[in-house]
Amino acid sequence: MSAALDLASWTALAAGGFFCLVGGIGLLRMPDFYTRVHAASVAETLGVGLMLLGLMLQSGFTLSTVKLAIIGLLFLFTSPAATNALAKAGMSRGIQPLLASREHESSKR
Amino acid sequence: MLRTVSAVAVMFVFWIVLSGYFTPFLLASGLASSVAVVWLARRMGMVDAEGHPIGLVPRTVFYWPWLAKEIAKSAWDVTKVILSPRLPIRPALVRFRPTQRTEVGLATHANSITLTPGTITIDAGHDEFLVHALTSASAEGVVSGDMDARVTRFERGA
Amino acid sequence: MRGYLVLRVVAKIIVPFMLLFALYVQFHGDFGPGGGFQAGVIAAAAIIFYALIFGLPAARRVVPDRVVESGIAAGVLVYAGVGVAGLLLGGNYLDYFVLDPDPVSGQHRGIFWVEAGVFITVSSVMLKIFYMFAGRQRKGDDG
Amino acid sequence: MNPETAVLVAVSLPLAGAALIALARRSPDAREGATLVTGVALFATVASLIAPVQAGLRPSVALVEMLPGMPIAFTVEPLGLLFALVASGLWIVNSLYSIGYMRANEERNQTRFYVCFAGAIAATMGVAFAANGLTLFLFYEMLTLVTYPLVTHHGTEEAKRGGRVYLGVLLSTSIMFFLFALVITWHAAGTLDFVPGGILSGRLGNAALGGLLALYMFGIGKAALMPFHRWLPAAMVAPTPVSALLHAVAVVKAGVFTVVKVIVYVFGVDSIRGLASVDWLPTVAAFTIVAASIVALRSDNLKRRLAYSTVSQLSYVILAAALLTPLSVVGAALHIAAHAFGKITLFFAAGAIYTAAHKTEVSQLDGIGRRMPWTMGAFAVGAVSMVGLPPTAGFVSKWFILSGAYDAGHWVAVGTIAASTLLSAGYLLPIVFRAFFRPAGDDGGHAHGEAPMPMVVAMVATAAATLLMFVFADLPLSLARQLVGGQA
Amino acid sequence: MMFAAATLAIIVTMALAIVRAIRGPTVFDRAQAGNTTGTMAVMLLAVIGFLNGRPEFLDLAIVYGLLNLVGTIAVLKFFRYGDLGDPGEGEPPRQP
Amino acid sequence: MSALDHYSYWVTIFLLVAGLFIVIARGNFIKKLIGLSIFQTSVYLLYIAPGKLIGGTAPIVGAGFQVYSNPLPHVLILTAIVVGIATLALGLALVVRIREAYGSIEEDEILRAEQSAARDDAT
Amino acid sequence: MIDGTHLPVLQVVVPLLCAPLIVLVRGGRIGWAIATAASVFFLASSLAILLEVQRVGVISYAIGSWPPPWGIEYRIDAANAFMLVLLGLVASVVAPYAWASVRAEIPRDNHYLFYALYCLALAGLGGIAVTGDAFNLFVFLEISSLASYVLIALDRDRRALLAAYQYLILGTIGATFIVIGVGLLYLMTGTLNLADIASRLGDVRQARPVLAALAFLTVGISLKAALFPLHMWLPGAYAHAPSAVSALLAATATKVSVYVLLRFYFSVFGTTAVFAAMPMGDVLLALSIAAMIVASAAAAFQTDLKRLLAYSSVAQIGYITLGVSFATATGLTGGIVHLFNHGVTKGALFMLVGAIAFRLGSSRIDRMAGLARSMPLTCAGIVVGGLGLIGVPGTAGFVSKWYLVLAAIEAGSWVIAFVVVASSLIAVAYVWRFVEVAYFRPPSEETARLKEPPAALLVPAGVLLAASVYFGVEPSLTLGAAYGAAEALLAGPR
Ligand code: NA
Ligand code: NA
Repeated sequence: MSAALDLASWTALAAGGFFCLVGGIGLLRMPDFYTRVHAASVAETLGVGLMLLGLMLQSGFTLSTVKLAIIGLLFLFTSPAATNALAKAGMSRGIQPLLASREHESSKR
Repeated sequence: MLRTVSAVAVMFVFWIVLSGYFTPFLLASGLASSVAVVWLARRMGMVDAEGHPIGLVPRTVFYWPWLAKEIAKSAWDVTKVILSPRLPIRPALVRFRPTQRTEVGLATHANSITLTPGTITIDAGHDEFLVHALTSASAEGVVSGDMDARVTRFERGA
Repeated sequence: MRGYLVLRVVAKIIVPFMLLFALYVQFHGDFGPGGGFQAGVIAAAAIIFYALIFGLPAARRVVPDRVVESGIAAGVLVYAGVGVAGLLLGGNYLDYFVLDPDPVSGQHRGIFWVEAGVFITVSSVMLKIFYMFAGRQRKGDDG
Repeated sequence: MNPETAVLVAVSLPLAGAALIALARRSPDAREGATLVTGVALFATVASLIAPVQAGLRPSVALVEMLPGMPIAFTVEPLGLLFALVASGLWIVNSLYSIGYMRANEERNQTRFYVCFAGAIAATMGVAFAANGLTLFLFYEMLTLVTYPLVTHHGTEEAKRGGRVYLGVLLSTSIMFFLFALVITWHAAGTLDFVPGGILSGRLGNAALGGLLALYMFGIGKAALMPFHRWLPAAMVAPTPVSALLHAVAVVKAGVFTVVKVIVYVFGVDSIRGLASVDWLPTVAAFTIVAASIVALRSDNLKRRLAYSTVSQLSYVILAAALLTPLSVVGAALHIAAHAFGKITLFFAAGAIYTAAHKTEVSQLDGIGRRMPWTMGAFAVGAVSMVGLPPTAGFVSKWFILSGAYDAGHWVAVGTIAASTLLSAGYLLPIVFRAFFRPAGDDGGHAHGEAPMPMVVAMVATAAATLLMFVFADLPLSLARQLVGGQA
Repeated sequence: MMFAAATLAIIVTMALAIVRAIRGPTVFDRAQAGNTTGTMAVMLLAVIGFLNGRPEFLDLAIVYGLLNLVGTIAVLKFFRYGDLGDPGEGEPPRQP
Repeated sequence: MSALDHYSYWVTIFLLVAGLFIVIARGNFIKKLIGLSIFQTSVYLLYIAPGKLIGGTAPIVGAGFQVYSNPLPHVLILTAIVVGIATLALGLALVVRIREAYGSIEEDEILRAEQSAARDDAT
Repeated sequence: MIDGTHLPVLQVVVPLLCAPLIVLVRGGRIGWAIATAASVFFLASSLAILLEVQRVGVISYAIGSWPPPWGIEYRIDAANAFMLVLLGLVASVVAPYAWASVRAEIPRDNHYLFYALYCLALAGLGGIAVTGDAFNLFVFLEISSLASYVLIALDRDRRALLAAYQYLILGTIGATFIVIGVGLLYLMTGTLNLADIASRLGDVRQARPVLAALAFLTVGISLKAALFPLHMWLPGAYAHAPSAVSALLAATATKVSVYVLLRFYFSVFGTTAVFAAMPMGDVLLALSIAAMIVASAAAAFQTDLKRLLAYSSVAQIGYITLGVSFATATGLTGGIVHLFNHGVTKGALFMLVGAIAFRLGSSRIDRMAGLARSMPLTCAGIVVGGLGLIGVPGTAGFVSKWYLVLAAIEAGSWVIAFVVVASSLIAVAYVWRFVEVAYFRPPSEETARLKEPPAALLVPAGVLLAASVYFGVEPSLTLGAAYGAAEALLAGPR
């Protein structure tokens, strides 16, 4: 039973690591501020989430797992809030995003 | 008043989850701390529907898994974009009108958009959201209003 | 930054948890990395976070200047008071053994109150520094 | 009053007097009265010590310990008593003279003058009766500081410049050399007490002794050994009574007194006699005598001439002491008294001439003898004493010094004394001749008579003292002889 | 072994973020890079805590996470508004 | 133990020299304070690095651990950090007051203001 | 409980507790009362400790009852007992002086801050003097320094801010050097208790880290003690600080730092390591002579009386370290007694200049023309103080100079003995500057209408001035204590 768990946690950790790297690479490759934020969000969501999952699987039902969950919850709330604040501040400071075409008008009401 | 009691309860649970040591002294101090924190939160005007949306907690059980799936899917898409040599991005700004009424609902919606890679909420208001999309696909995703409906259901429990 | 709806909502949710976490750190000084200094800083950070988002005047209404300044002084008095208590109970200054018939719980009691004093002082000092520097711009504009 | 309390009274009385004078500043008469009364009382106190000292007693009293093993202590020994007698006696006369001079010339802040004067006398008593080097140094420095306001009495720019040289030379020599010598002596001998026969015998090598002697001689700036004599002529900016104090009553006297005291009680006459490393002193003293006399000869200003005359006469005492023979040491002690009486008379005369005739240059003194017979008469007596001719005190002391030099076979000294006698005659006697035997030059029709009465009385008294000391030489002689243990 | 891989990934990501922080033209790029670095630091603490078998490190991770958020918002506010105390528009919080 | 093993000392030296250099070379008062803080942090590593026992875990009692690093340097440096903050806070407060009084926080400008003020006094 | 055993810690705790108390109370008048009471207690307790030390030799007090070398030990021997008395005497005189001086020089709503920081500075300085733990020493050093920086900056004059800033930078560099030195010592010996370090140094005394520690400590402490050429912060700090602060700091802060140098040199490293193996003796000697000559000369050219006294302080610190550099009983006694004598004399002088500034509104010398007419008492006081700096017999300065010259002669260096006496002449020059202006210039219309400063300022200054004369005429108390301190230090590490 524990072997399966270990395997699962290894894969989660590895995947998490991979997505973190992807995010990092994205940070450098993306042309402007807003696109870079997207890259970072990959790392901060999947990268972090999977790694936390991997660690939680490792520690089983103990105090550490709970704390890891708390870290997860923390990121769940704060990471998007920070990203939003960053983007909003950037926009209000006048940083223009690179746009491919006209804005999509919302077709709905 | 009920909200205050529930707030204290949540705080105390958080304390216990953190603590790991259940000596009488620590439990007592945990309770005392919870009461103190709630008292201070009340002074800050935080113990209200927005600050302590206890009602929404049960429905998170349904909403969060869906959100996780969405995040995984869009994260994979963005990963493909980042890793492809051509960097096929078509950034676009999308404005649309959200259907949520409460601020917590709006905030959840905004965060959900930001959390799903490919889209970030730049400005969130009662009558309009401004979203920056990385690709045209993610732009359509937003416009489709699929997430908007789910969040509203999460918000009102209809 | 009250206009930032997302920040406002998230802040209203996590600030209480930050404060509770600070008190958790305060009380678990014996069992892990914790104690007065760190707890004081986290608590102050929570209030500062609140001030950043809801504005300094709002924060000043929650924790007025006078409370902060007396906190600085009170904390030191508590810390030094523990020492004097040890003195009055027949030990040397800052002697925790005499604070309780059982020396070990005497140690606990002593370090607890010392850390409490440190918590009050450190959080008050951090807040006072923030109030002064953040408030300065405001005074600068009006002055 | 037993001798011990007499010593304490001698030192503290002038201070009490100074306080009294300060209190009585409202009415000049009460103030002057206080000065005179204090002066007389002081002289009586000091005189009361003559009998015990002549009987061989050495009354001494110790106060607080300034440094471990070195209390502020007083011991009355013959040399000290002689100096104290001269100083306290002349204070009375000088006060009398000052009253006349200060009022005649309407001098400002006279209260400060009398207070500082009394302070200076207190310091002089302290120096005279000091039992150890430290107490002596304490009062020696006090004397410098308390006389400073007197020297700069007029407060003019010129007075300030004179004061700066006065303080500069005296303080730097005392701090740099005198204090340094005292510390070395304390290090070598372990004590600074004045012990007949000296405390350094066998404690230092010859060369070190020579060097230490140099530190002392040049350190005691008040003895005006060249090249540290510049302060004396610079102090001429002071009013005449102060010059009298400086030259005759206290300051220079303290200088040469300390020189003799150091040679007798620190080095010990017998222990350094014949040492090659100390024989430089007589030569320097001799040089000072001659050089100062030449400068005096060429200065037309009367007070400047008298100042350089003092510089040369002081070196007489140093030369005498440096000869290290019993006779010359006695001569040195006597010359302290003799010079005091003679020089104070000359200064009183100069002051009187200035007050009455507003003349300061020697060339202006033609025929003044007829207008101011008493003044010039006293001047003549003083002059004769300076030259060292009978029947004045100067002759007595010079006789002992000359015979001492003869005993020591120190021909350079003998020659110097002879030459200086001629030189002093050269710069003093022509003044007397010019005053009486030259027709009065045109005084610009400014008729003037004698100087005010108190000044004349003072001058006559000191002139008389100069003559009396020749006649009744046995009192000073008895004290001086005790100094060398009756060997002379 | 896998822990080491994860740690390496975190460190490399952090390095990439720091490069962005240095190169990032605007201040907001730097703030964003700072936020990502902070997040990676939290993960680093969590993983190393596990590597050495010390769960207490997780408390540090939580603290670091909190302070990172406060720090980022403070930097944002300073460079956007120049004054940390300014309440900005919108009605004040209802305080009883 | 080659030179490389003492990397913590090299870091200490670098921070110390860098800090002092900034304090001396920079005229801006804020930069001087930053230099001063860097200089103060050089001490932290000097104390804590030698305190680390190879194989010793963090100096907090934990189940199953016998070998701990030395806790004393940590306690000392916590105090040194607090002293550092206090100095920095006070320094910044002074700089704010200096800027109000002189209108500048550049050393040469302030010295110029002082010299001209001194000249006015003299005339 | 209230028998003498707890006095060593109460020396520090009482003023330490008063500081937050005053902040809580926020009252200028009450603050003054508390500060004065704390200072008087400090003096009384220090005298009791001095007597106890003279009876017992060494007092050891374990904080928190943790026995040394584990716990922090307050260890008082003749040396630091004497320092405590100096601190107590100066503090309990400057506190009453501050009443009127602070009201004139510091804005009203900062008065309570002044008194709180006054207590903090006193607690810090007391802590330095009392503690036997190296790191605890650093903490108290910083407490007193931080309090001093703020005290200096409280003055209305904007230049006080610059002076405080410069002092902060240099003071912190000094403190950090000290903590590096202590760190190296801790590395080599594994303990922070000074006595324990000394005993454990044993054969590593010549090891390179220990010598490095000696170097760091020397530079750091010299910066704090403003030993020439590391004195640049002092003139500005003392000239622009409020008068009460200048008086307190001039008489205590640098003196306590010199004590710290003595403690490390003699009780920790030991005379052989410091003076035989390393050339510290010659280094100190050279710096002291430079200080005596250059700083005195600089003082003579100052146009502001406070700045003149500040440069004089730098020179007088040179005299103290000169005595130390001989590392002999006489030299140390001379140095330590001058530490006390100069502290008392310079404290009085700064208070008197503060009194003049109280009436005149400035301490510039050329605005004091003919001041002696309108302020005879104050000017006389300054002259007496000046004579004390020169070292004229009858003042405490003479006693110190006597021992320093004697020490030089005993050490066989006649030239240095001569330099000591000669350099005290330069003191005549800078004292003369005041005398000439105050006594010889006709009073300007500004000085003519002034009257004597209030008794509240003159009486405290008078007390210290009387002390500087009394200990010049009857120095058995100070010399006894100084000799005891010298012996305790020369006993070296056990
Ligand atoms: Na997103
Ligand atoms: Na702690």
